[in-house]
Parts: sequence; structure tokens; C-alpha cells
Amino acid sequence: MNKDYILGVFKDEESLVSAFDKVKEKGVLPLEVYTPYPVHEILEGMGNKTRITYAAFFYGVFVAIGILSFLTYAASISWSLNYGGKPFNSFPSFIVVTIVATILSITILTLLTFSIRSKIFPGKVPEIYHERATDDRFVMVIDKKSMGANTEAINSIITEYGEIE
Amino acid sequence: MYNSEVRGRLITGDKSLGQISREIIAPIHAKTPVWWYFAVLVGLIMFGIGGYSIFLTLTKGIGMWGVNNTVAWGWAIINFVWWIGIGHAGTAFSIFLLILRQKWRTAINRAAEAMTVVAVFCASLFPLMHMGRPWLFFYIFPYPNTRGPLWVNFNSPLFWDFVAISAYLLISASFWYFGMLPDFATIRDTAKSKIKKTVYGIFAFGWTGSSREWLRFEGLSFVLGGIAAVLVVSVHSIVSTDFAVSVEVGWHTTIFPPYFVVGAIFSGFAMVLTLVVIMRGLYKMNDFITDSHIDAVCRVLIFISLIMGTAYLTEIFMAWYSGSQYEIYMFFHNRLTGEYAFQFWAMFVSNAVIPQLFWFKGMRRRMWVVFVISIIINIGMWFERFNIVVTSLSRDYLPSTWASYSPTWVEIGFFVGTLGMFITGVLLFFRFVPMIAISELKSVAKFDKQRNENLKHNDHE
Amino acid sequence: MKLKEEHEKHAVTLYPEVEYKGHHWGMAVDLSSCTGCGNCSVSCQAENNIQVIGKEQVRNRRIMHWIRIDRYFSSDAENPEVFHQPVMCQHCDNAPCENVCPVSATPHSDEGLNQMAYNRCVGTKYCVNNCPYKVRRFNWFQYVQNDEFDFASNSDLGRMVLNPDVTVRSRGVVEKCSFCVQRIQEKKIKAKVEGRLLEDQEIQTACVQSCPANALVFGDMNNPESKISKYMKNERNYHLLEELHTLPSVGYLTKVRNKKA
Amino acid sequence: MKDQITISKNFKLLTYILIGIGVVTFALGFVFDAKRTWANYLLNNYYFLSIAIGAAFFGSIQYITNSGWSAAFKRIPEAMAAYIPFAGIFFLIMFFGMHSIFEWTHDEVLQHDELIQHKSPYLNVPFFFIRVIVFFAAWTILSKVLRKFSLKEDEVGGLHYFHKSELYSKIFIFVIAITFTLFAVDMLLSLDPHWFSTLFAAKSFIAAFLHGSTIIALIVIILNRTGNFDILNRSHLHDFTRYIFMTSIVWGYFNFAEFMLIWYGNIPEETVWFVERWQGAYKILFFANIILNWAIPFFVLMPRKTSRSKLIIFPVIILLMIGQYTELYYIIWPNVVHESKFGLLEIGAFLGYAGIFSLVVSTWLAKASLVPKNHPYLQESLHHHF
Repeated sequence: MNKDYILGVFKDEESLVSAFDKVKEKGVLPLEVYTPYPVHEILEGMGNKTRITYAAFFYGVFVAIGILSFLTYAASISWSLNYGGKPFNSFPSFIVVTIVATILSITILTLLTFSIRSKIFPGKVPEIYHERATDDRFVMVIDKKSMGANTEAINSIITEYGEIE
Repeated sequence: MYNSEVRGRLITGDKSLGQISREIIAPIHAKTPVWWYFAVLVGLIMFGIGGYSIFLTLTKGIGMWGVNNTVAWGWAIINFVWWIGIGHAGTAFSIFLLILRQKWRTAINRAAEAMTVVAVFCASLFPLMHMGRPWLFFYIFPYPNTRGPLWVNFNSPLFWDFVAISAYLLISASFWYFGMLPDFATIRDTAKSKIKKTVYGIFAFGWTGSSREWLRFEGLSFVLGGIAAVLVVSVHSIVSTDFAVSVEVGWHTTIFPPYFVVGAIFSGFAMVLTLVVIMRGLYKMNDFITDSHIDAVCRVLIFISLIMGTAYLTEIFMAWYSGSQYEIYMFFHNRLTGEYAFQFWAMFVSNAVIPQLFWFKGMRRRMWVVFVISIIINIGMWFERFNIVVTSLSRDYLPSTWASYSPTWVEIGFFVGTLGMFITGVLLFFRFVPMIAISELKSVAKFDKQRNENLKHNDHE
Repeated sequence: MKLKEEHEKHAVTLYPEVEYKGHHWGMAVDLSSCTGCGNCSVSCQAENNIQVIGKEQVRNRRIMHWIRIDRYFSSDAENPEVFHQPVMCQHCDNAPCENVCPVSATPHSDEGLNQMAYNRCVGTKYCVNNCPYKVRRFNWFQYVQNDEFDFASNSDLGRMVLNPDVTVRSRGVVEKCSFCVQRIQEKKIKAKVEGRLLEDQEIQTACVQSCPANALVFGDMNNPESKISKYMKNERNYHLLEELHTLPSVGYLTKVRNKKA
Repeated sequence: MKDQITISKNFKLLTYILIGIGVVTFALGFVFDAKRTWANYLLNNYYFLSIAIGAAFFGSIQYITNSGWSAAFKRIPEAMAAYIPFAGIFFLIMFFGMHSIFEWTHDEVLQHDELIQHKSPYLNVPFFFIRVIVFFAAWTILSKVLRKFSLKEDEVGGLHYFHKSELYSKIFIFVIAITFTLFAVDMLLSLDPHWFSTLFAAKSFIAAFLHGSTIIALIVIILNRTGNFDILNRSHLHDFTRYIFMTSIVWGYFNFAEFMLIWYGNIPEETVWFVERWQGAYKILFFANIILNWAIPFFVLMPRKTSRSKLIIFPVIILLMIGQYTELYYIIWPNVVHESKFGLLEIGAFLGYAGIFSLVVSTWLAKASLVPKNHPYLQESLHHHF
């Protein structure tokens, strides 16, 4: 095992959150925290932000405009055919297609964004610090260098709530 | 703060997180039971019958079916709408209950979503096969034609349908799949055998459960959830426009879009109930899918059943109120009393009357009653589609074209085939995929603890 | 004619009606003249290569002929009064069948014809359902060279009587009355080659040509002098299912009976 | 936190002034333009009734869905539902204006119009008022019963009244669903007795729910501003806006579905209603309705941040209130007044009704503790956070 970091392993969410808060008070941010389910205090505490919702919104706006203009172009400029006396630019009909096609495109684009940004794709070899992090353990990975003078204190915080592995 | 005294426990048996994973994954690691092989065999035989029916249809023509010049859509479209309605449950379950913050959904939504994917797949076969020339289905793509700019007709509800169903199939599948990533990772990390580790490792896409991943995962679920909510409503609304934009009596009515959506959710929830009762019985998941889970689904069903009843009555009332002779004929002389009156009343009784039994707690707590009623609702919803598709067509404007319709065995065989496909799909799901969302269940497990004042709600949003 | 005025008053639409600048083909049927002999159906069948399908399929309500003759009975059942109404494609200007086709197989022509592009049709049959007159026909089987349909098209000799101007439709395709578009085009080209305008009554569809009672009239409704325009302006003229606002190009001149008061 | 609120003298005075304005407006209106005044009477009656019904529906929905977050605010829908019997009286007074409002009450029209003759077993004045009385009796009784349970729960505690409320909420929802749809048919759809749409009643219903929820949020925000709802946090706001957001989408969906299907079918018996409304000022209102009731709430309330900020929610609420008005105006005016007139009469009438509504709601709010005690989900609601 690479010894540049220590693992704090906890049995439940409360211990993890308490330990996490105390470690942060010492001015040390763990490298990464592994949990079997999302813990909001940690997600907020780690200070990462995701802009995936904004990305999705802008995909939506652009795709919707794009599709609506494509439909208008195809049906009323490129090759206008008379279907049952409907106007070439059948706006109410186009709305329906636009909604669904936009939804489809947002999904595909957002999934791609997610895969790329989180580097999650088929066949990826995961970097597993602790086998039970996806099962029933909450694992905190702390870089030894970042601990500096606080090593003792942090070790004792972790052992107070869980154990070091 | 979650008041488990009033709300009931989400998981019984005070399980640790490790126990939750192990018990849910157990069927995947355990030896395959004999009944499973038997059931798959039944499913495959049914699928074979369907395959032969499709073969006959493809080689000889749609004439093999019972449809005719007047009733040009028959069982195929009925079954299509029926399946796609069932296919709405999964997404509706996850999304609407998420929005209403119903925590009990976590135990059921995985199964519901799996059902969705299989059902939508079954559904998509019907519009394809009911085409006269299915090998030319690609004409429906809006690609610039090689001989000039001939686009498709964007006004056509069938084109909307095509877009909507492909979107729905893709989105429900990815919503389901991406929700399973953490659970696949759990299997990968707890599996003993090398093969399982590798296979589920590939399925897990390298998931580790780091905070960064969870953060984006939550963002993704939020986006997909929000989108899927709109999608569920719009897909079935679009299916309803297959009927509602026409000028046929009984089809052209403005209530159809919401009415179809509600009906879809109704039939979907009923199918979820059927499936979950079976799943509970076969795999001993009673601790996760508790009696109060079943109870909650039943109560939702009462509510939707009332909406359905109101919609039926609205339609009948409006048919009279409209004063249009066609509408009046359609409802009072054709649907309520005509040739297909049995189908109408079967629909009415099984959708609007029988589910009212769920008002009684005794009914909601008896599993066999719940199971039987859920089946009745499924059948009732099938009759609803029959009532819409066939009854309206068989008696339209000019009496000279009135005709009756009855299916041939080829159509029935096709339907049986999709049933077989569904059974097989669901069985594969039971066998190879964690049938309850492990990570979501873990995230709500803490609410059952006695002292949970300090815990915050962790909704996936 | 109170009903007619009523309909005209209520003929409200949410989009403007399409203007036909050139020809606007139309047909009128004088129901007083029609005797219901069925000659129109037969001649149409010969002209347009309509398949013979056998009584089994007719019994299954899968008739193929493009004109059917509806019979309406009134008064007492012992000795009813009857009138016959030939119903072909109404070539509606607001055709409900056209806008539901996903693959653009049935658009409306500049001359007011409701066209079928057989090559493009994939056979969703929505148009069949959405036609309030139910005049669209679907090829339920392959009728040509099929031993199960051992009629005209199953032998070489039988196929020699096919009209070369009209395609034979394959299985899975929707077809319907085209107002004998091949005849329209032929005469249009002829007039163009001769450098003159089309004359009224020059184009005759198969049914018009063969009607022994001269009950059917075909022509250009945009030509105010044509016979069809006069028929359309006749106060006896009405359209089938007018209240749906499908704007049919076929008009029916209501039957007049001489009865004792 | 104080248990009960007291209504300030100024506020009471304000409501009296508003009511005074309303009375004067109506008095003058009946003298100069009776038809238009009756149209105003109907519009405002319906406007505030639909808000009260929407609020009652909101309250019942909370029970049915086992929602914890809203427990602390349940007094507000209760107080708003107290307006229902008052609205009932106003609707009964409408008896005197039936001829000005409803075409089908005219005997000479009835004689010549077969369609109205066909409908006359349903659309006739006695039966109309029997329905009004039955509907209002049902709504009043059920809302009073629910209110009583709620107050009893304050005193006694325990789960007995909670379960009872849940049961009655189910019944109430069912009753509202059936009766209010018929009510919308009576009051709005029958204005044009030749037109029909199966979705119309459902659309009116969802509009009531939308605007009811909006006004609940408005009252909560106002009370918070005056220092009464300290417990209101951003998560509560987010939940309120979610209701507004969702119902607004549903409204937009219903509105679109109804229009698109009629537009597509283009059958005169259905298009006639829209054709009448596709000219002059009504056409502007057609789009204004969509913008006010759907587009603005949809785009403004979509992000998480904006749906948690009072500063942004407040103007949206005001716009939605206008949206409800324009929608009803759009439905009622073309059939009753036949011209798009808007002036002091409309403003005065609205202010008068707003005065009565505020007076009733505030009086009922002051009658009981603002935050319910002993509600099983109260703690969940107070510590609501997500």
C-alpha cells in the first residue's frame, strides 16, 4: 500500500460527518471521501461544485432553438408541402416535437458530460482505496503531507470516531 | 426529521448497512433456483409463439390480422398503448414520488424502472410491426432525401410518437442504468468470484463512491429526474395525440392527453404492484418492501382510480352536453350499450370501481387480494385501450362503413410473444441485477433509528 | 337550405384556407340521376388496376374498389325509398388524412388533389382511420402473383389487361381514388403541346366517362364557366359531413323526389 | 413566538376602505352598465372562490401525501377555505344577474336554438342554483370539519385527529374534484353554450390549484415580513415555489393540449370559441395568459437559487395573480360583454373583493394559533431542510 496517505474508516454517517468537521477545523481537507451513498455535509464540505445542471440548461436552450428553427426551415422554407390545409409553419405542432427532441438531446449530452467530467465509462479500472467503501464503510483519505503538524491531532480525531487503516 | 412512529418504518429488522447490501445482492450470488429456469422456459416459449406470429405477419402481410378497412388499428395498437402505459410506471414512480418526497419509493423504484425498460421495448415492437412495410420504417427519420429535400411530416402524431418513444426508451434505460452504477460497484467489491468481479466491474464503469462522483451523480440524477418528469407526461400525451388529433368521434377530445397520462400511471402502478408482490414472495424481500410499502402503493391507486372514474364520467357527461349527435351516439348507443358494451363496462368496473376496495385496510394488507386487484386493473386498462381504439373506429360517421373487429390468432400470438419477452426480461433482472436500489435504501436506512434529530434529509436532488 | 346556411355561418377555422391559383379539380354527383348501377366502380377498377380480392376478403371488410355506392333507405321498411350515393375520395382541402401521415406519403397538390405517393407509404394506416368517409384502401396482402388470390393478377394473361399508365400497388400500401390523375396529366400535356387552354369537360375520369346517367361531373372549379362550377353553385349542392370542415372537392346534388303532397 | 396573531387596526381599516370602494363601484356600475358589472361580479366571485378552493385542495393534498414540511403552515389554507361560505352567498346573489350573464337563460334564445334546448335539462335556472347550493354546502361542511379537527388536535394532541383529517381529506379531494369541475362548467363553460371541451373543467381546476398555492405562499411571505413566521426558511420557500412551479407547468400543459388539439382538428363546433378570441385585445390576452401563468414562473422559478429567494418569488406571485385575472377575463368577456373594455369599474370591483377576502382570511387566521400545536409532523416541518 502506498504510504503517502492515511485512511480513516468509519461505521456510520454521523461519525464520518463529525470527524470530517473536526478535521476540517484543523485546516486539513481530506484528499477524497468515499461513501456508500451521498452524504450532503461531505459534498458541501469538500468544496467541489458541479455545473452539470447549468450545462444541461444551456444544452436545452440551444437544442430547443436549434430544433425549432430546423423544423421551421424544413417545413416552410426547404420543402413546403401542403398537408391537409395546415399552414406550412405549423407552430403548435412543432412545439410538440421540439419538447421531446430537446429532452432527448439534453439527456444524451448531459450523460456524455457526466461521463467525461467524472471519468466514468465502461471498462475503466477503478482506484479502490478501501473495498468496503461501496458497501458499509465511510472512508476518508487524507494526504500525509497536508497534515503537517496536525498529524497527532488528526489521528486522534479519527480514532475517536472510527479507526485508521 | 423523520417521524418513524407516525410514518412507519422504511426497513424492518434493524439492519446494518452491510446487511442491506448482502441481503439484496443475495439472489445474484446464490445458486439459481429451479423455478427460475422453468419460468424462463415458459417465457421463451411464449416469445417463440410471438416470433412465429411476427414471421407470418412479415411474410404474408397485415391481412393475417383481424383488422379491416374500417377498424384499421386493432390489437397491435391496443397493446402498444397498454405496454407503453405500463412503461410509464418506472419513471413516474421514481420521479413523481421523488418530487412528493415519498421516501418509501426507494425500495421499489429499481424494479419499477426495470419494468419500464422492458415494457417500453415490448411496446416499441408494435408500431414497427403494424406498419404495412416495416422494412421501410427508416422513412420516418427526418434525413435529407437523396433525391431532393423531402422531409417527413412534422405535423404527424406518428412522427411525434417515433421521437417520443425513442427518447423514452433511451432515457428510461439510461436513468435506470446510471442509477445502478453504485450498486454494481458494490457487487464488484463484495463478490468473491473473479468472473463476477470483472463482469460487474465493467458494468460499474469504474465507480468508487468518491465525493466528486457523488456530487456529479446527484447533479445528473437531478437533471435526468427533472427531464424525465416532463418526458413521462409528454410521451404519453403524444401517444394520446395519436387519437386526439384525429377527427374520429370518441378520439377527438381535449381531455385525452392528461387522461392518458393518468391512465398510464394507473396501469403502471398496478403492474409495479403485481411485480413487487411476486418479488417479495419469491425472494423474501419483506424487510425492504414492507407491508406499508404495499399499502402506500394501494393508496396511490385509490387516488388515481378516482381520477380515472372522474375522467370517464366527464367524457360521458361532455358527450351529452356537447349536443353533437355523433358524440351522443358514440357514448350512449355504442360504448355504453353497443356491440362492445362488455369491454366498456369491464373497463369501468375494473378501473373505477374495484380499486375502491383499497379504502379498506384489510384489503390492502392481504397480499393475495392486492395481487388479484392489481391484475384486474391491468386487464381493465387493457380494456380501456380496446374501448378507445376499436369502439370508436367500428362505428364512425357514415353507417355504410361500420364494421366489427375481432382479432386473429396471429395478433394474439404477437401479444403473447411480448408477454413472454416481458417475463423473460423481468426474470433476467431478478437474477442478474440488484432488484432494490442499494445505495438509495442505505441513505434512508438511518431514518428508522430512534434518535435521528441531528440527521438531515438526504434526498437525491 | 337552412342547414347549409347554418354550416356556412359556423364554418370557422383557425387557419386561412389555401388558395388554388391554377386548376382546382372537383367532382359533383347528381343524386337525382344516380341509379346505383355500379358502373363507376367497375370502370374505376379497370382504369386504375384495382385488385380483385375475392369474396372472403370482401366479407372481411377489406374491399379495394375506390368508389363504393352507399345506399340509404327511408320511409317504411316494407316498401322503402332508397337513394344511392357513390362515395369516392372527397379530395378534401382540409384533409384529416393528410396531416397524420408521418412520412409525407399523402400531401395535397397545387391543384387540390389529395395525392398518394405509393413509394413513400409505409402503411401506418392512420390515414385510413382518420378519413371520416373511409375511402382509403389498404393492400392487406400481396394480391399479384399470389396463389392464395387466384384471380386476374395471378396469371400472365390476366396481367396483360393492366393499364400501363397506372402502377400496381404492392403489399402494405394505402391507395385511394386519385381523380384519375393519369388522365388529368395526359390531357394537360396534350393541351400544352397544342398550345391551348384546357377545355371544360375535356378531362373525363373513368367513372364520369362510364356513367350511363351522366350523374357525375368532373372539372376545374376555378373556371367559373365550367359545368362543375355551376353544379357547385347549385342550391341543391352539399358536401358530405360538411360540419367537420374538411372542405371536400366533391359535391353532392341532393336527391329530389316528386311526391304527392 | 406569539401563538396568535392580532390584526392591526390599519389593516382592518384598509380592508374596510377596499370594501367601500367595491360597494361604490358596483352601485355605480349597475346604474350605468349593468351587463359589464355583472361580468365583473362573476369574474371576481369566481376569482376568489377558486383561490379558496385551491387552498383547501392544497391543504388536503398535504395530508394525502404525508407531507411533513407544510405542517406548520396549515392554518393558512384553513383560513382561506373559510371564505367559501361567503363566496356561496355572493353566488346566490348572482340570481339577479343571470340574464345579463348567461345566454341560455333567455327564453327567446332557447326557443330558436336546438342545442340549448338539448342542454336545458342541465342548464336551467332552478337546477343551476340547486347545484350551487349543494356544491357550497359540501365544500363548507367539509372544510369546517377539517378545520374543527385541526383545532381539536391543538387541544388534545395524539394521532386520533390526524388520522381522521387524513380520511376526510381524501373525501374532500374527491368531492372537490367532481363538484368543482361541474362548477367550472356551470360558471365558465356555459357562458358559451355552443362550445364544449372535455379538458376545460380540469384546466379550471388546475388553475384554481395554481393560484390557491400562489396566494398561500403570498400570505406566508407577508406574515413572515410582519414578523409572525420566524420559522419560514429557504427550504419552505423552495417547497412552496415547487408547488407553484409544478402546477404552473401543468396549467401550461393543459392550456397547450386544449388549444393544440382543437387547432389540429379544426372542427368548427370547437374552433368557434378560439376564433372569437383570436381578434383584437383578446388575442393579446391569449398570449399574455401563457406568459403570465406559465412562461414567467417556468423560467424564473426553475433555478434552485431563485426559487428560494423571497425577492424573486414575490413579483412572480403578483404576476400570477394578474395572470388569473387575465385568464378569467379572456374566458368571460367575449361571451358576456362582447367588447374588451377595461376601466375603473374592473379595478374597483377587484379591489372590493380583495378587501372582503383579506378581511375574512385575516379574521380566521387570528382565531387560532398561527402554527398548529401537536401536529405529528410539526417538528419535521420546523426543522425542514434540504
